[in-house]
Amino acid sequence: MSLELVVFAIASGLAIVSALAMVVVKTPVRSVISLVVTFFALAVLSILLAAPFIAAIQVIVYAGAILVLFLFVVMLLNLTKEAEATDRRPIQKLLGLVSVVALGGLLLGVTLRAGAPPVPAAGGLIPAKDEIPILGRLLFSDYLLAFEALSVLLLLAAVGALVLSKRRFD
Amino acid sequence: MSDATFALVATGAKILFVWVIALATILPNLVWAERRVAGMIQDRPGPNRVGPFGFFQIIADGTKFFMKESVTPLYVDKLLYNLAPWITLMPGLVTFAVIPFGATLPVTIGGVTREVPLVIADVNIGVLYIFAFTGLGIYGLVLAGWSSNNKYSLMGGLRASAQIISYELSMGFAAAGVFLAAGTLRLAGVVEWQQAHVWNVVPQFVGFLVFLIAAFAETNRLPFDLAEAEEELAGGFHAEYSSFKFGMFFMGEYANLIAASALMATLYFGGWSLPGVTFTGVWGALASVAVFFAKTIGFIFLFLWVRWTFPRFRYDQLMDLGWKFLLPLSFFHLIAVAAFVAAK
Amino acid sequence: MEGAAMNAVVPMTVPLNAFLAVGTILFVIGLAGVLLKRNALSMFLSIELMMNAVNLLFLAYARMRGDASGQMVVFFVIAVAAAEAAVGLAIFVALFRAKRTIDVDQIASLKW
Amino acid sequence: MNLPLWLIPALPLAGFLLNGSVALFAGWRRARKSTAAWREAHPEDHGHDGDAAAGHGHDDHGHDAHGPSGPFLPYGERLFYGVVGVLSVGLATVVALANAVPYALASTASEGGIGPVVQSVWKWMAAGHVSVEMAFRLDPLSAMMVSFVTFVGLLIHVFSVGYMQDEEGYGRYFAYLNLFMFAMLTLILADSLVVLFIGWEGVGLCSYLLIGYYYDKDFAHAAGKKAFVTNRIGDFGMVLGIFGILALFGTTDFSFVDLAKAGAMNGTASITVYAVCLLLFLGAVGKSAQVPLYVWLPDAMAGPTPVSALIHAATMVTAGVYLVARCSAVFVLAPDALTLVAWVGAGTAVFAATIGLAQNDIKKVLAYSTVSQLGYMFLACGVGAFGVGMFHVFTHAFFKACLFLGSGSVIMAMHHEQDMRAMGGLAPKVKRTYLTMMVATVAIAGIPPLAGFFSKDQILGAAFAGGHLVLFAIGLFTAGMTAFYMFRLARMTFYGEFRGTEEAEKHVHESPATMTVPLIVLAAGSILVGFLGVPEALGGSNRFVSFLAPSLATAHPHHLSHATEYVLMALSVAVAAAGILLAWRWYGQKGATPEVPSAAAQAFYEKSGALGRLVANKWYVDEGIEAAVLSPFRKIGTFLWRGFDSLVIDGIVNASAFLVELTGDLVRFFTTGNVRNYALSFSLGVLVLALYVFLR
Repeated sequence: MSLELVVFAIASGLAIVSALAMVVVKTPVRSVISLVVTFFALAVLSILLAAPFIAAIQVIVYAGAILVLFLFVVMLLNLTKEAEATDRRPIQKLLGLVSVVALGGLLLGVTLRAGAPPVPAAGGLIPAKDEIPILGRLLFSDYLLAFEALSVLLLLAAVGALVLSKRRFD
Repeated sequence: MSDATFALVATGAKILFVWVIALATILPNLVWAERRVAGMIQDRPGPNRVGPFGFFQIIADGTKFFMKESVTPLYVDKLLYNLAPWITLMPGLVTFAVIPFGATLPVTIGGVTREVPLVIADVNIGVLYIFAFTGLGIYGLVLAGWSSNNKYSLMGGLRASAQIISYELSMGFAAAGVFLAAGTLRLAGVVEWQQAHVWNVVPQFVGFLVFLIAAFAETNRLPFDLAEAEEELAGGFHAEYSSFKFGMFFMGEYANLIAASALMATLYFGGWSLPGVTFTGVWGALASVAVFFAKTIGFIFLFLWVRWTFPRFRYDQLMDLGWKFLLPLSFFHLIAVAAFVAAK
Repeated sequence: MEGAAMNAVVPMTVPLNAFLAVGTILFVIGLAGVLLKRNALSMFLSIELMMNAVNLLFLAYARMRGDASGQMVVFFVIAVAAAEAAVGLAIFVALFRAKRTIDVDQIASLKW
Repeated sequence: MNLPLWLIPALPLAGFLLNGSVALFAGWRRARKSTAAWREAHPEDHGHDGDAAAGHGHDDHGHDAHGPSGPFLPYGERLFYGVVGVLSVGLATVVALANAVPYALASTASEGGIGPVVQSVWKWMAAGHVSVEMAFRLDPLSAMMVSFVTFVGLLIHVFSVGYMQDEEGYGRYFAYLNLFMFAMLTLILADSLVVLFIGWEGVGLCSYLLIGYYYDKDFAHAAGKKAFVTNRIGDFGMVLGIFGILALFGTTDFSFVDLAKAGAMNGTASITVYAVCLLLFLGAVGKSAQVPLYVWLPDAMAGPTPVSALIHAATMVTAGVYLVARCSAVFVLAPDALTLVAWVGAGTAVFAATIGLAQNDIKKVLAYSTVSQLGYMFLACGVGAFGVGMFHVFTHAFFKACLFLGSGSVIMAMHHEQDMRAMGGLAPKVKRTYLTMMVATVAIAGIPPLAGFFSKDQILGAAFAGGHLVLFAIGLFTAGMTAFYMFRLARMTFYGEFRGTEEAEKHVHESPATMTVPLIVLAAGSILVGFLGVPEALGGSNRFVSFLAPSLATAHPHHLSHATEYVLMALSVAVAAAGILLAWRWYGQKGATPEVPSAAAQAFYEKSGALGRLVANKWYVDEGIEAAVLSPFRKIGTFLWRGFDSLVIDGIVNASAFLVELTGDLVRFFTTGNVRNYALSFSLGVLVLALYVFLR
């Protein structure tokens, strides 16, 4: 049993357990923290998949920024616990569970039956010793247009968030 | 001894050295040093009763942290309340994994000589790794503030995290200049580049200033310690902590301080290198380690010095400084560096 | 950390299908969260989880094909998620101001 | 010296930015100051009633200082704009010549020329398999274009320093002119159609801005808009043509020329080649003012005269010819499209020449002459003699720029009088202008050995040799008309008696040296540049055309025996001489009045009947467009609004709204307003789709 397998087992177990916790717990803050743990475990999995850069970005952006934002909002809105009132929509719950189980089973079956993975293409780009230059070149050549579009999107999101959170509209 | 076994042993030895020996030596001594420096600056003796130069004050303080009653308030969120100090401690500690603390050390075992780079993990995402963990460190403060179920604590936690998020941007942009110049995200690569060319502080002095100021804010040190401003917040995010858990916040702060100092020494002052000196052989490697720690301790002293000389900022001033001055400044600095690199 | 980074260039000992399975499971958990939680914020968190599950699949497929484009897509997903989170949370804050709740069962004005 | 090509367009761009920002800032300060002065002069507006008289005195004083009589701007500011404008273009000229001259020498020295120099500055964009480099290209064609564009452009900048000195928008003018140079040089030096299109649109924009330079005058901005809109029609074709090239060859950089020569196209649908050629030609027609899109060019004379010389005679309007020559390898794949080019060119040549016969505005004559000469160039391209067409572009730039600048000098001498009927007998008063303009007039008329003779004669020769006898006849006829209207212009302006008011006669004056020196240089050019392309029949080797040959598809399509060529030359000179003689006899005689400048012409006009009236009224083209295009469109628009839109469209809309309402009533039971329900249906839908996909 290789070290890699051990790391994989621990990280994926942690990811699944904390993801479940995220759904199950009733306190929003704990939900957020569980998700942070999930993301951290996912970052470890990403490193196993030869994507340390993506792993770092994922932790910085998701765990370090987005989820902190969530936490802020939770605190700002003072959401302590979900209302304990009984769920008045049992059918919704039932159908939802059915849908989850069916879709989950289907997807799982499909991915697991995908067969042996194809051998990585000879001279393929990754895995590489240092993949950051490769990603950089891709970003500014093949994905340049997407990159520009993305920058506009981020600007719009910033403006949108500002406008939405304004108290009064003059 | 096979290569794999050797690598494992070497890594273990490096981990042992960095975390157990180096940190365990510096960290408690800092407590003492801070008091002594404070006394020096304010023209008073500082601790001088317990042992020579009050040196055993460390033991007295440590004992106090452990022996006091650990009070857990009634309405706190117990899980998160207990988790928060650990999270705070983490980023300061893990940062050292990627900081190179010396030149390569030749080790001869059984007639085979192997070069051991004196860095625990020479990863290609070095700086991103550090920023990732710094980002995670925010959770400690926010959670401590929130789980304490106390409005002052919450305010302190929010202040701390907002402050860290704000200054992380400037810090990142300033650091990006360094990596742009070196052409790699590996910290060891940055040190090698500085050894081959020039210390980054010379061409990127503006970047260094931004980084320095941001480092003060990131470590929640005066003049930016708004999160624990006693006069306003009755202690800030750790108001409800006592005894050992409070001690962990304390240690976390010091660990962060040491990490920031080491990082600045590495990014801007050539790390373990000295201009015009090549460190070879076992003694060379040890000398380079000494150089690195000397630089780090120099920065630590700067932190202490500033703490006892500057008054605290107001919160709006802090935010203005971060967003309206440092961030644009770091932008322009980065653009200038990029233009320079592109022109070369 | 070092072991993992070095492993990047050596062949995998973990079957890639295992990564696909983990990704799919996380996706399904996220889906369950969206369908079953009543707190809008929690639903949003679940959506983030779903996205990250898909990211994992992308990375796994990128590894299989030896093509860095998969990582590039993840990069874009992360950036778009940042934009989406900012706007989404702003919407929740605005919603909360108006309705004093973000329980989606009580916010149902989009009906006849 | 090794100067990069990108400097050539970059220098004028820098000049534009500098001049533009300084002019903006200075204008803003002036406006603020005058507002402050006005406030001070009108204290009553602030509620003070007392000091009104003193205030008005102050105001009047201000008027005297900035009266329309003297230069509007302080000397220092004008000097700055002028120096920046001229210097940036001057440096660009130096760089251009430093690149083009060694290249031309090396190319002519080696057998078959040397390959193009392509310098990529940066990768502009990449989307899928299409990538566009910001690259510049130096090959015979662009070397030729860049050298005369920068040179003539420089002269016109110098000329403008004097001509525009009384204008308020001096800085704006030079900024626009520099921007134009930037765009034009980008157009010429571009290595791909997409980069060329930057320049293409850029020159269009500058043309619009400069035509509308006197933006407070209605006719000026109307003319600008007309030019812009007309050009858009052409540009529409141009864009589609670029896409077509992309579809045909998979690339937009000019390597497609070699692909076309090798016949390497994606697929072999010849109909696509035709479509691409016609679309590109549509772009060329718009930019180069050919029938039917020529209407904007005469109106473009609303701009300052140096602008007319630079943009609407020497450089921009030849961009269409340049485009056709550039894509010549594609055009020869579609012979019928090429024939269309020839016919459009010939038609434009004769059509515009006839209109030019009857114009009285000195600039309008030159404008129609330009349209007509552009027609010649397209005629040359259309019969396959691309090199000859470009040769005419080259020579035309010199003598037409000289003519326009000369007319500018005359207009300035006449204090902004442009009607030739009010001129006459100016020769002794504006001697240098007169002499230089006469040189250019003789050159355009096609009298040997001046420049116009060589190029025009080779066009006619190419048409004849290609077996296009009708086209040849049209060209010959047009040559006669050209000689006639140009000498009509010269006679009406410089000979005979002065027909304006006595007051005006007293003020006629020669222009300053900044204006006459460019004129002299251009006149010298009109004499000399023709010798670059002396045909073989006259003992030359036609170096010009053989230099261009590597860039073009077929430079020497046909060969004539020397005897035939001599006959053709004699014929064209004779026709031109006849035109000159007629003009000499009819115009500039004693007894001419402003109403009837020539009794003989008047008599001829009265005899000619309907045809004469048509010509005199520019064939009623503008009115025709109004009646045939605009008015029907307005009627159709009204009908669509009243009849179609309110009844049919609104009916459909109302009906669909009703339908939606009905459906809504039915399905609103599913619309619970609960987000979770929506999410559920969404996921159930995904489930069904997934089942369909995977279990199919």
